[in-house]
Amino acid sequence: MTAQLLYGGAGLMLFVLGIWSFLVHEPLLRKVIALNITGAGVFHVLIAVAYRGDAAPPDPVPHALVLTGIVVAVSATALALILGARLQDSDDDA
Amino acid sequence: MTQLVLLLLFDAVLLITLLGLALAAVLSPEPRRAVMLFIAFGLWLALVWARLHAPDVALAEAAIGAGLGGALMLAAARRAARARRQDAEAEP
Amino acid sequence: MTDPTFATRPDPARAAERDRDLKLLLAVLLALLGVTMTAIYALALNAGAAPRLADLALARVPQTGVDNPVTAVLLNYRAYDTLMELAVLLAALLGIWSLGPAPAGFQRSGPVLAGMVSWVVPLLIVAGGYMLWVGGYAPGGAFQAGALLGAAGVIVRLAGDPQAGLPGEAAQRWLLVLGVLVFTLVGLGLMLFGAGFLTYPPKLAKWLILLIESAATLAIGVALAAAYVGGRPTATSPLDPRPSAQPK
Amino acid sequence: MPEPAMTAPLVLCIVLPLLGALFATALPGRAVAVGIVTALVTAAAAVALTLAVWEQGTLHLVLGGWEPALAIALRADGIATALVLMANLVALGISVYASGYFQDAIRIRSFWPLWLLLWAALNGLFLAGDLFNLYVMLELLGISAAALGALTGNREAIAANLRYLLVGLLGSITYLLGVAFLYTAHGSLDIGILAAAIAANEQLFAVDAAAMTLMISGLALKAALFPLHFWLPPAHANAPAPVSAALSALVVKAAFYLILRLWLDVFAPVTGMAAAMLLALLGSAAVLWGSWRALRAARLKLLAAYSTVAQIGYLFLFLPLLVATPEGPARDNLLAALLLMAVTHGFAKAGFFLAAGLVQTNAGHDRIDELGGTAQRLPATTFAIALAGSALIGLPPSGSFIGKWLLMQQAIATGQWWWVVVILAGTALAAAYVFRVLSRAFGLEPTPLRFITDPRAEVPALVLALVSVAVLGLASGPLWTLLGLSGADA
Repeated sequence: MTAQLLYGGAGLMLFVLGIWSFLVHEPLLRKVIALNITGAGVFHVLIAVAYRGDAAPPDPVPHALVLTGIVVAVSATALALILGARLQDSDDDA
Repeated sequence: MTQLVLLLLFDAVLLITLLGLALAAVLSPEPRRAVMLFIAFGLWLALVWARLHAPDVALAEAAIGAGLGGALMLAAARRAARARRQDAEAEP
Repeated sequence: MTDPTFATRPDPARAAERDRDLKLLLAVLLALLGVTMTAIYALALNAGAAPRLADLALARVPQTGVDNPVTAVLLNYRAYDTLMELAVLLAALLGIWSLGPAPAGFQRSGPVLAGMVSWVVPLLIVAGGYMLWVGGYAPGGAFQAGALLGAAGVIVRLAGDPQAGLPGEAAQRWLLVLGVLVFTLVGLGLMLFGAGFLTYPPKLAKWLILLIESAATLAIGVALAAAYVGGRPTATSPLDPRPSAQPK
Repeated sequence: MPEPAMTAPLVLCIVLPLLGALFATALPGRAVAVGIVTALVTAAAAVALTLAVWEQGTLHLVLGGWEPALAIALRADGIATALVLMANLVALGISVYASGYFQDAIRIRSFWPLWLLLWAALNGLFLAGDLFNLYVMLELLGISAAALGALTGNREAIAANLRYLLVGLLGSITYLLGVAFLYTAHGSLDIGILAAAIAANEQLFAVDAAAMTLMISGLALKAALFPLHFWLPPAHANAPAPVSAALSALVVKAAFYLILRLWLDVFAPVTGMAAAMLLALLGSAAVLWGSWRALRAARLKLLAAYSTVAQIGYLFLFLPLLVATPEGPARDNLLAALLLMAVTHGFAKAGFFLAAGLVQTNAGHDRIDELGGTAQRLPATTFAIALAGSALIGLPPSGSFIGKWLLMQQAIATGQWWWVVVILAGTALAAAYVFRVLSRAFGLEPTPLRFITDPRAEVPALVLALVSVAVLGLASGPLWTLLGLSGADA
């Protein structure tokens, strides 16, 4: 339980850190990094909930959710960065 | 008892490093450095998840989150650096 | 996203100061939020919901056709999620393609890097195949295997091939949809035979899951490599109305 | 376990557009044909679903043959079915329109697969019975919507949709944290199981309230609830016309539907007057601000986008009334009125945007002050704008007239008269912005040659607008039956 709380709490810290950075930093790359850290925080909470000590096997359901979430996050990251690149191209043309 | 305390200490070091890497990544204004720190954060996160008996997710995070996500971001950082250089040349 | 009025504000020093104060205020508020949420999370942990779905999920693993519990959740209990997640990856890539052709690749690499690529890439592909197979009973599976394939593509592109070793556009399109297509057709086939959408008969489960995973691995690998390429395969670029998207 | 044949439409509504998207991707040369065929069969599946729910009531299907806790469920109740039917008919209209709208090969190849993926995500979202599955659907919806919105390729569209994508991601991550809290406290992701667990564990009020706050704030961002609406007008106004129609009529509504679903089904024991008042207050601000900005908008599509902000606002006004009204015919009527307004807006806004797209293509721009003579050049399109506009105002006999009427009636009955002021002010502003467009369009010009000039483009807009006014207003009774409600027919 202590480990679950400790690790989950760290996940929540990552969540708020990511949100803060998303809100205050303007450049796209920094926003994308911030969103990824926000997401990692939520995933971290789920992994912590799944952990059941070193003796019992962990809960596989949150693990699967996080795996899904990681792929979704990288998909969104890719699209956001390419949108940013096109924006930069059109600025260069202007 | 001592073992428990040692383990807790180990957990604390893992997590403080993790939070430190995340903080450094979001605070770094230089794109390439920020991405490098983010990749380090992702790899460290994978390590922490391995510690929590989540090897499947740890592998995926290292390969997809830190690896491919990082590669995509590095490409973006390169573009940002190029744009900055061009701006600097445009304004002598 | 930048407010143009910022630049013309009369006193930039005061504006910057107020900006800093705002950031600080936001940080304090979010820190409070973090502490509150941690307290609530502690409450949730102690709510007595444990072991949650863990025991049930682990108990049913022998009937799923795989031995790795995470693979059992991903490809059996919650296969529908995984199907839709593959669709998310496809949507992101189609979005990237809709934005224009791929920018030019890097310069062709020197002999040392080229030599390294020639053995790293096959190694990654073999490792991907191994990862896919091992996922049935040990850590690994379609996503990790697909990521290794994608990484092979990234390395090939870094070594100078602008298309990251991917085949032509037509083949790429089929490979991209392969994962979702096989997944959906298996699901619909089962429905047609009365088992229900994505409800595997226990005897066939192992092989159906392996079939879906193999297709998904290829699709994920191609999608990730193509996302790194960053645009439509350049064979179609003469048709593109915006040649300006090419970097100068 | 119900017969597979009976629950088949539930699966088909999601799988058919998904398959269509795959074939449109793999066979880019035939994208239009694949798209149109898919649109027809998907709409047919939605009609089949409606008939099945009409006859048997709520459909429920657990995928995979496992215990419901372990598996993902699909479910279609009256609310979901009404929205699925609306969304699929509107999407069919948009598809017909889009088959003639896009001209160059690249756009056609890009549009159809993404559009069908968006359609699959919409149906998947309306029919999902699992909170994590909803997260995946939200992401599919958000990513395909942002990609479609950027399809015009100009700088404004890319910038606006990049912002839309990022804001949407922030919203869905926040939603996901709420889901994680619920899983921690109750050990389930299934909506039905969670609803029972929340009702049975009153001591966990703090956890449930926190989860609700996180999830609803995340979704409010996606539903563009004031003041989180800032991303909507540029994203919707700069997208290609069929995409604008889909975004404004359907995608935003999906986020609102999810809020309603959580509010009514999952968090019913947790919701209270305070939360409802807050949301309704933001809704009122959205009604007034959105309508005001629509009135001041220089461009037709921007006007329509701001009008969406206002129309979503109305839907939030229902929440405090739902809290204040006890179970019974009055509450049933209120719920049906809410659905009627959402559905009417779906048809009307889609028709409005499609017509606006035609005006833009025809005139080469959509600046409202320079639209003189549109009524002569495009009489059918102008008529569609007038019809859709009257539904946006809430003139009789449109569906939103009945919706607003019941809303005001119940506001007075529960003593919350102040919402009536908001509704009347919003209605007056809506009348002003719609007539502003029409007065320009009916500028002096020679007499029209033909009522319809381009049937494939003009008919969908006209039909959608007509449905919002005539069908939904004059024949709204079946909605009550579909919802399984006892309320007196309005």
